[in-house]
Amino acid sequence: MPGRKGRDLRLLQGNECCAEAAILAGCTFFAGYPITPSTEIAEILSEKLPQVGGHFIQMEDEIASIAAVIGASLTGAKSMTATSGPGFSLKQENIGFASFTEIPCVIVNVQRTGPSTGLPTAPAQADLMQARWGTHGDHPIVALYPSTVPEVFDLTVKAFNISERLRVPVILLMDEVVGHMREKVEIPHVSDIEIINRPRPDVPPEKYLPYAAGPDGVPPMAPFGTGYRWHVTGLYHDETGFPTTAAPNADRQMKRLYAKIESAAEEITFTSEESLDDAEIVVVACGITARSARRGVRLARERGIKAGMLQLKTIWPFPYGIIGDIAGRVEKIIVAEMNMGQLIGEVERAACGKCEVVGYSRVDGEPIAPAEIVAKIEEV
Amino acid sequence: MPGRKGRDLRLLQGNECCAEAAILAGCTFFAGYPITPSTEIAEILSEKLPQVGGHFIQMEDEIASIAAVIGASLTGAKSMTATSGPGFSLKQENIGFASFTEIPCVIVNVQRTGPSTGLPTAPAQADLMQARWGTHGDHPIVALYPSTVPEVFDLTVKAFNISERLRVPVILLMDEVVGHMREKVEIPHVSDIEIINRPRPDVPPEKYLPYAAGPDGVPPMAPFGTGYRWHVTGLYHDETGFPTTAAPNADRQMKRLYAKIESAAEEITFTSEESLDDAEIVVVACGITARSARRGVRLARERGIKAGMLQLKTIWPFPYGIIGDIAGRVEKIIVAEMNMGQLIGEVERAACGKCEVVGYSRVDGEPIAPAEIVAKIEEV
Amino acid sequence: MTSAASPEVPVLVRHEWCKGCGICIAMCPKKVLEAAPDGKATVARPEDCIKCETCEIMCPDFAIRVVGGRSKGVAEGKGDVAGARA
Amino acid sequence: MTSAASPEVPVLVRHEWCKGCGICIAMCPKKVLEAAPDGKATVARPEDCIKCETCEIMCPDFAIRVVGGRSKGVAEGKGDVAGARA
Amino acid sequence: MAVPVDNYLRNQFMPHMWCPGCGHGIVLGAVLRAIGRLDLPKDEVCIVSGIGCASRAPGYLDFNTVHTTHGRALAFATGIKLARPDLHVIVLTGDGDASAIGGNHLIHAARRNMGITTVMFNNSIYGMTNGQYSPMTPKGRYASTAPYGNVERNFDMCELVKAAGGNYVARATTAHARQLSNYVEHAIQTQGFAFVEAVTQCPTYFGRRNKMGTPVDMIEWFRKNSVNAAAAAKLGPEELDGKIVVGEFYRGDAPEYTQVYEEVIKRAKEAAAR
Amino acid sequence: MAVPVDNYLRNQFMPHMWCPGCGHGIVLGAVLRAIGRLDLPKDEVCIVSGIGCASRAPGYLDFNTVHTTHGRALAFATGIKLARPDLHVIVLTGDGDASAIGGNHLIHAARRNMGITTVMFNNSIYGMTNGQYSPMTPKGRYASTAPYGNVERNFDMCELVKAAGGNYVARATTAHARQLSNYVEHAIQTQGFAFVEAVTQCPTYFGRRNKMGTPVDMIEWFRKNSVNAAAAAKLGPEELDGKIVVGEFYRGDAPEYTQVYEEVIKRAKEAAAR
Amino acid sequence: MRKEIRLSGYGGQGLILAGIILAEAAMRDGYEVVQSQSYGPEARGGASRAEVIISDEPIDYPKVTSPDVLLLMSDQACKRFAGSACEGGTVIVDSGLVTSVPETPGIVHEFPITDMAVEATGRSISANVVALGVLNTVAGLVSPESLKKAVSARVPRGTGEINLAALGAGIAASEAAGVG
Amino acid sequence: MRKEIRLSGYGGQGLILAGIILAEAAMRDGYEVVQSQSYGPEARGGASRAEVIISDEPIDYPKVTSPDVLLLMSDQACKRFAGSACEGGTVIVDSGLVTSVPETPGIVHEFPITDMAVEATGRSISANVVALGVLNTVAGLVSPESLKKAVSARVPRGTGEINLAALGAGIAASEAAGVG
Ligand SMILES: Cc1ncc(C[n+]2csc(CCOP(=O)(O)OP(=O)(O)O)c2C)c(N)n1
Ligand SMILES: Cc1ncc(C[n+]2csc(CCOP(=O)(O)OP(=O)(O)O)c2C)c(N)n1
Ligand code: SF4
Ligand code: SF4
Ligand code: SF4
Ligand code: SF4
Ligand code: SF4
Ligand code: SF4
Ligand SMILES: [Mg+2]
Ligand SMILES: [Mg+2]
Repeated sequence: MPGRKGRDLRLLQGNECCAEAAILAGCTFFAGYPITPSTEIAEILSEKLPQVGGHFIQMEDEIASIAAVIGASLTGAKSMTATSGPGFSLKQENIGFASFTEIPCVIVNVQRTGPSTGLPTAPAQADLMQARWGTHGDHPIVALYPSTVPEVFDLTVKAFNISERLRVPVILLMDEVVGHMREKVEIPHVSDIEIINRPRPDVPPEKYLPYAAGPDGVPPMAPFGTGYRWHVTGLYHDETGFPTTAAPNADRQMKRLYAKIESAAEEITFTSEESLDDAEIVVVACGITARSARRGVRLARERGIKAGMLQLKTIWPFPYGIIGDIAGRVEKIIVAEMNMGQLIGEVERAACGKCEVVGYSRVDGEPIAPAEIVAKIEEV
Repeated sequence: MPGRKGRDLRLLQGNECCAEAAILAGCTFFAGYPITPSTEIAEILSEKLPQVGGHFIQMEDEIASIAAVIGASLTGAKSMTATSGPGFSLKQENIGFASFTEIPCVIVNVQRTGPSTGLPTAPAQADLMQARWGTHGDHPIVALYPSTVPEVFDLTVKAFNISERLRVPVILLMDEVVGHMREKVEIPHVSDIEIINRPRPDVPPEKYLPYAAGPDGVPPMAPFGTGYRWHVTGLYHDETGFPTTAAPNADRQMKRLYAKIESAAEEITFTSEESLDDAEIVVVACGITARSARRGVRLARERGIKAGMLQLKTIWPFPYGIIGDIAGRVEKIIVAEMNMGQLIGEVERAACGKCEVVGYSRVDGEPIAPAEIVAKIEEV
Repeated sequence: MTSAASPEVPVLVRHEWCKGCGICIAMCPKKVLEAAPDGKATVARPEDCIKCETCEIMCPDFAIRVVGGRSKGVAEGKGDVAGARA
Repeated sequence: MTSAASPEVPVLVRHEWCKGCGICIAMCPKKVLEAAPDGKATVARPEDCIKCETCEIMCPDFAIRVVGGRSKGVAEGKGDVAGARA
Repeated sequence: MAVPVDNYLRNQFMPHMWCPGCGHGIVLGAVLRAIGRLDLPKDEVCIVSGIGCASRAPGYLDFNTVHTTHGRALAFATGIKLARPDLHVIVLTGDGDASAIGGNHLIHAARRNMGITTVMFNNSIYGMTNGQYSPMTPKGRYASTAPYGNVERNFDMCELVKAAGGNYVARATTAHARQLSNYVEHAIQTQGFAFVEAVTQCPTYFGRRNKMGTPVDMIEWFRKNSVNAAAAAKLGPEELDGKIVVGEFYRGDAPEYTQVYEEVIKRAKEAAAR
Repeated sequence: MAVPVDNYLRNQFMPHMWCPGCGHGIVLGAVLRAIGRLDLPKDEVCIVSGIGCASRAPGYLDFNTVHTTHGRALAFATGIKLARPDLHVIVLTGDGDASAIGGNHLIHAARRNMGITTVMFNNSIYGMTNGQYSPMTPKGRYASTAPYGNVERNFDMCELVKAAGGNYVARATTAHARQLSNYVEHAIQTQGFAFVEAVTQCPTYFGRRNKMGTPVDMIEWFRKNSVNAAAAAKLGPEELDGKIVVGEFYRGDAPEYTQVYEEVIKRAKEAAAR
Repeated sequence: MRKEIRLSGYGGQGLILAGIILAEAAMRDGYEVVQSQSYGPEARGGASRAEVIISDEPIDYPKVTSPDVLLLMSDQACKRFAGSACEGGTVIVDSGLVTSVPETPGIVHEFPITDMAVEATGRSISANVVALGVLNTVAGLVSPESLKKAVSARVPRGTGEINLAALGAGIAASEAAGVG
Repeated sequence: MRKEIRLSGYGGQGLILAGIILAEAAMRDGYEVVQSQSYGPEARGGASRAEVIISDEPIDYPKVTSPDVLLLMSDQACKRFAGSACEGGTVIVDSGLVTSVPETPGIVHEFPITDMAVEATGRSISANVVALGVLNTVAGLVSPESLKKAVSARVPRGTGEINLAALGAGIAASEAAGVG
């Protein structure tokens, strides 16, 4: 259904857009377990994936879903699952496995108000820290966070690309509001979408060291069943992929995992800003809150306040540097978020006392409105 | 086996001591699933609990274990489970349930080197952040962290007391080294152990509002089967315990949950220090690392360096205030930990730029030795 | 609070609880019940009621009570719905 | 690498893999095998071997290979261990 | 003395949240009538559920009630029962809750023979999340995640629970509300693990997707497509295809878990005394 | 052409980590001989395991191998099989891995009839964690968490998998290593879900705790206490008490999941083309 | 320009689809648009609602707070939302379903929408599209052509004719009432 | 004073129990003490090890780095740990089990410990306690009385006699060898 000027303009729900983007990004496998407010992603992919020869399966729970996703990814399939808070908690053990064994996959968490069952259809932004720290042990992770349906498209594609490029699980955090609302999206032609595939070995099987990384820290990955017989384990392992308990190896392995993300940090950090240049008060926000922050900042400017805003589209790795820079040149940072204060901890850390950091939280299942932002800007 | 001077001196393994302390603290119910390096706790309790008329059950997995523990706690039994990283990840969803429904319980996590299966018998301190953020949604939690077997005794008892007093799940983080080593412990006489029991209603059943809290934010709890028929749900609920989606209630409920911990923060924050008074360089550490830090600081003092150390026995709520104070009067803080840098984030946040904060990490499955601490002190 | 005010009515319908699903109406072996304009159940032919309690047992909304039913709201017995209708 | 150097020995024991569990020794129907002083298996009576492959199939450590066994290391057939011993 | 059903409802929350014609209310009524006939004291009854439409039941019931996490009701119930063996612990659960995410807890509770009565409200669909297929959705049926028809077979949950070790196993539909209630009564009377599958209608999702008509039509469909166990025994697999077999399938007499555990306590105390 | 077992080992990691006399090696040998007889190309075999002593097997095998998380092997395997239906996916798992934490994935893989061969190394104990009881530990046996004797009954896993929908179900012990290998061969040949329970000895924990003597004694014990399925059919429950029934119990012909899913793809493509 | 539209009634009336159609029409007209809807318990049994925001600049805050246009298709919807209309806003009421209209800051227009649907198409289910016709004619939100295209694109296969008839009926009635 | 003791051999020799007994004896003597042991794969098959630290002040760092006293009861243990002894430390070797002692900074004392156990008690399993007798006599760590009490308190029920005999044999042999 092309819109005017021949562009493919569509009115899509956030969840629907995520499903469409996944397919365009090359996703051919989805395993999931229904949960509000993410279910539409599964529903749409149950219809669309087999249309492109891909596979959809509804597993017995979320643990099995992420496991099946990792399994499928081992065969070379770009794989995804989608869930919400309770399911995200259940997936944590295997997210750690994927992170540690460096199996690409995308995990969508359309957040709802927690904890526990909480308010299943109300929005919250309270899984931010869990996205980083939900599984046991040190582990690298990447998390992206759209605020509009077009951003859902963009960041879903990027999630797959980053996951493949760095062999790391990428978490797409979404707000219930974004997942469930419909907006205008321009779907690019498939040939205009940049697609990155996981690095493949360029050596014959006998020479293949599945965990020997190049300078970017990312080892090439051979799909199962293509002649490269390798071993995958959640135990500490060396370049061969086989387990070892040697202390120096453990140190090397863990540090490489962190370094591969660190060295790519710049290329995977996405932000968007509004009137930052001369701002004295800066609002930092993500997701749906960033929209209100943007409007709030404009309204504040109208009232003569030098306000600005920074939207974080990449939450992990956290852009400490960018925020540290801003902290060095503004008077105040307001962190607006729909939780009891999660982002603010990271912002405070980044600001390192260089400016005042104040929080504005809302935890009643309602999004923060622009007027609240304005009021907060005026108050501080 | 009384030691000299009639004291009950025992040589106990950390895990053994935890089990003994649990029984003395009044624990009558344990449900668990074996996992190295925590299993001895279950093994010992499988023997000892029925001896005191309590109940031990080995469940089919960790999810079921924490569920059974919460169920038992509903009947009034002081209940506990013990696990390690992978199991801790699996328990997260139900820890959130316990936190949100305010059901007392103690969860021991004897940490091993993660992520995933990692190095199952090697120590690490890399579940610190997970203990705070492992489940979805905002939620209150308390986490204690012993560094010696006598501290295991002390903090296990405190874990039960805090859990009962505040109706909050308390996590006891242990290091593999502490769980598995034997030390001398003086077991107090049972009558010398302070025991706190959950608040019980002082109104008749018809007047009972299960989630109406007094000024300390903690609502009284009636055991199931004692004439008070109430409803427990992981949905947002009001004072009656029944679900409601009303936004003002959600706000009130969540803020009370945080406030009840906050208002008790002082009484549940335990630290131990060494030569802090005139220190210019302070090492912050917990668990097994705190022992080396203590020795390292003494050695540094011998070399004329004004070093000091702060051991955190309470990790969550994090003692931002205490560390902020220290940061204000020292030159440098060294955060020593067996992970890629977790505590340091909180310390940096607390220090807020008032002093330099540097990290010393070890991630190879070996504990940090005193000499390393000295070297780091000398280096910075 | 019920659609039947007079004491001789054998079946009480709690109007605020009834969702108008029509199950009782269809299952009553004696066609005692009918749908009101709002779709909810009303007792149209009280005189035909045999107090079989089928309506009470089959109402998903606890909206029907057979007055002086044999089993005082804890109906037991053999035979499925088909039996009761037969 | 094997305890049997001479070609006529019917059974090879991989000494470095053998853990001396004694299963092969006990299960051999012809008592061909014996424990060496270190507990590991050795071929004591090669001439008695009937190449039934029981030792190979029963070794938990893949430490035994019957030279020219019927089934080339993929033994199949009916009968349990008892059968082989009978 | 039998206690009427109304006495067990938290009337202030009625009408309940279930859709018009949803069979869950019929099943719940059957459960309450069984409790009423057995005249269980309210304080000694504990109702545990997971998450789903069915699992919302406890909120409406005037007992000790817990609405836990999805699939985990039986694990919570196990803790409750073991810590308080004198309570009547009844788990009300949906087919997704019990057979999908909660399948493991179900077979283990059965294996342990925990003294818990489980009533599975089987509407062959995830109702609460708007109609995805469940492990109880028959092959070929449509659901929001089975737009081309479900490719998976459903469990025969009664067989499974029996194989796992349960002491009582029965199935009825909302078209058999009286039997259903009797089965629940027998289940509660069972020493050990008891399981009743209640086949029920979700007109909103399962019914609508599969063009099954009104709630009344669905009940009629159950009635017409049910075969009782005795009759079923004489039929071949083809004849049984698509049929719902109803009846009491198994009664065992293995000892109940908490009673066996009392033995452990006795032995342990003796050992400690030595 | 049959391929000898050695060819499938990653010899550089031998000797393996299993204790002297541990039956896991015998079971693994039986599996490898079956693969060898079927002459499956190494690149087309994928071995998946969970966590435990048994689950360390894949590390020693020269196939596509994955050592996943505890209990989840079948869920990972499901993803592999569905994404690459042409691979021979074989799950090697322990009794704890498969029947405790992994019980749900097992029954669901069976219900879906995923084309996966599962070999459960049943040593009636959690070996890797030093000897706690498992859902397969017989009642009355001792374990580190059952100091007064185990109060729980064990699953009859073959019954359970059959009830859940598996297409092939068999059991043998290390005393029946040849049959065992044949059963695994039949399992691999099965279209759909196939399950082989391999009863095996853990001399280190189960044997020692229960005073069962040497590994040889344990194998002898298996032999003496086994009854084949045909003979068992003629015995009553008392006579069978404490016995191990060995044999092939079930062969079904329900269609395999990934083949059915191919149909979905066909239908979906048609629908999309419309 | 930012217009907030709220469509409310009970589940099963198809108001969410109506919201989508309206949003899509606005998109076809080149506007920025956000459509959202109620989930949660209210979607089952209680008042259901769909919301559309139409604007000529990017829409930051995607929630409707005081709708310029309000459709009320049940008593419950009236009770809950009548007061939410903005001062002088357009309030369309299905007079066949609503027994009494509570106070509202908006200007009320009553149409027997469901009855009109039955009359025009023989099926009450097309009341949602009738309502769209009425509402758009009264409030002048999008071009009639785009609305027609959006109806055709979004209604279930095979119901295009019927729904276009419904739309026409709604437009005609409101034009006839002189409020268009 | 801080003494580090490492006992090493193979699984099944009871060296962990020996470590516990030694630690408990030290505790009875009023010392601070930490006992730990190897877990992990090495505990199964490979070299097993138990460690004790005895000190008269609180023990901060609980790991043994260069043991003052080292017991070696297998070739594998020798290979892995012989080099770890501290300069001039006491190294006790079971000469019946160890075929060759690698280089070590410590001073080696050879005793046929397991053979002595068989001789004294008829059971090789009591070699661990024989070793304790030898080691304590040679290195003078704890009082013999405390050691005896600790043996009685910790060995399995019904094996007290045998184990005290084993302890006595170890003490006697090392005294006889003049290294006590
Ligand atoms: C861990 C987790 N996963 C998923 C969900 C979402 N969810 C809620 S209810 C439900 C299914 C309910 O189906 P069923 O148990 O059959 O009950 P019904 O609604 O049909 O009565 C699901 C998947 C959840 N709440 N928690
Ligand atoms: C989530 C999780 N829980 C617990 C463990 C600890 N664990 C490792 S193996 C194992 C049991 C293994 O038993 P089984 O599967 O029977 O294998 P065996 O060792 O007996 O061969 C357990 C409980 C773990 N690794 N992960
Ligand atoms: S009791 Fe029986 S006859 Fe009377 S109204 Fe109810 S169903 Fe009809
Ligand atoms: S069955 Fe109940 S809810 Fe349905 S119409 Fe009758 S009284 Fe009303
Ligand atoms: S092949 Fe048979 S006879 Fe020969 S050594 Fe092996 S078991 Fe004995
Ligand atoms: S069976 Fe194997 S490991 Fe055991 S003794 Fe024989 S060769 Fe050695
Ligand atoms: S969605 Fe289905 S199961 Fe849920 S209440 Fe409605 S009819 Fe019942
Ligand atoms: S512990 Fe048991 S199962 Fe594990 S390797 Fe040793 S004998 Fe085998
Ligand atoms: Mg259901
Ligand atoms: Mg096992």
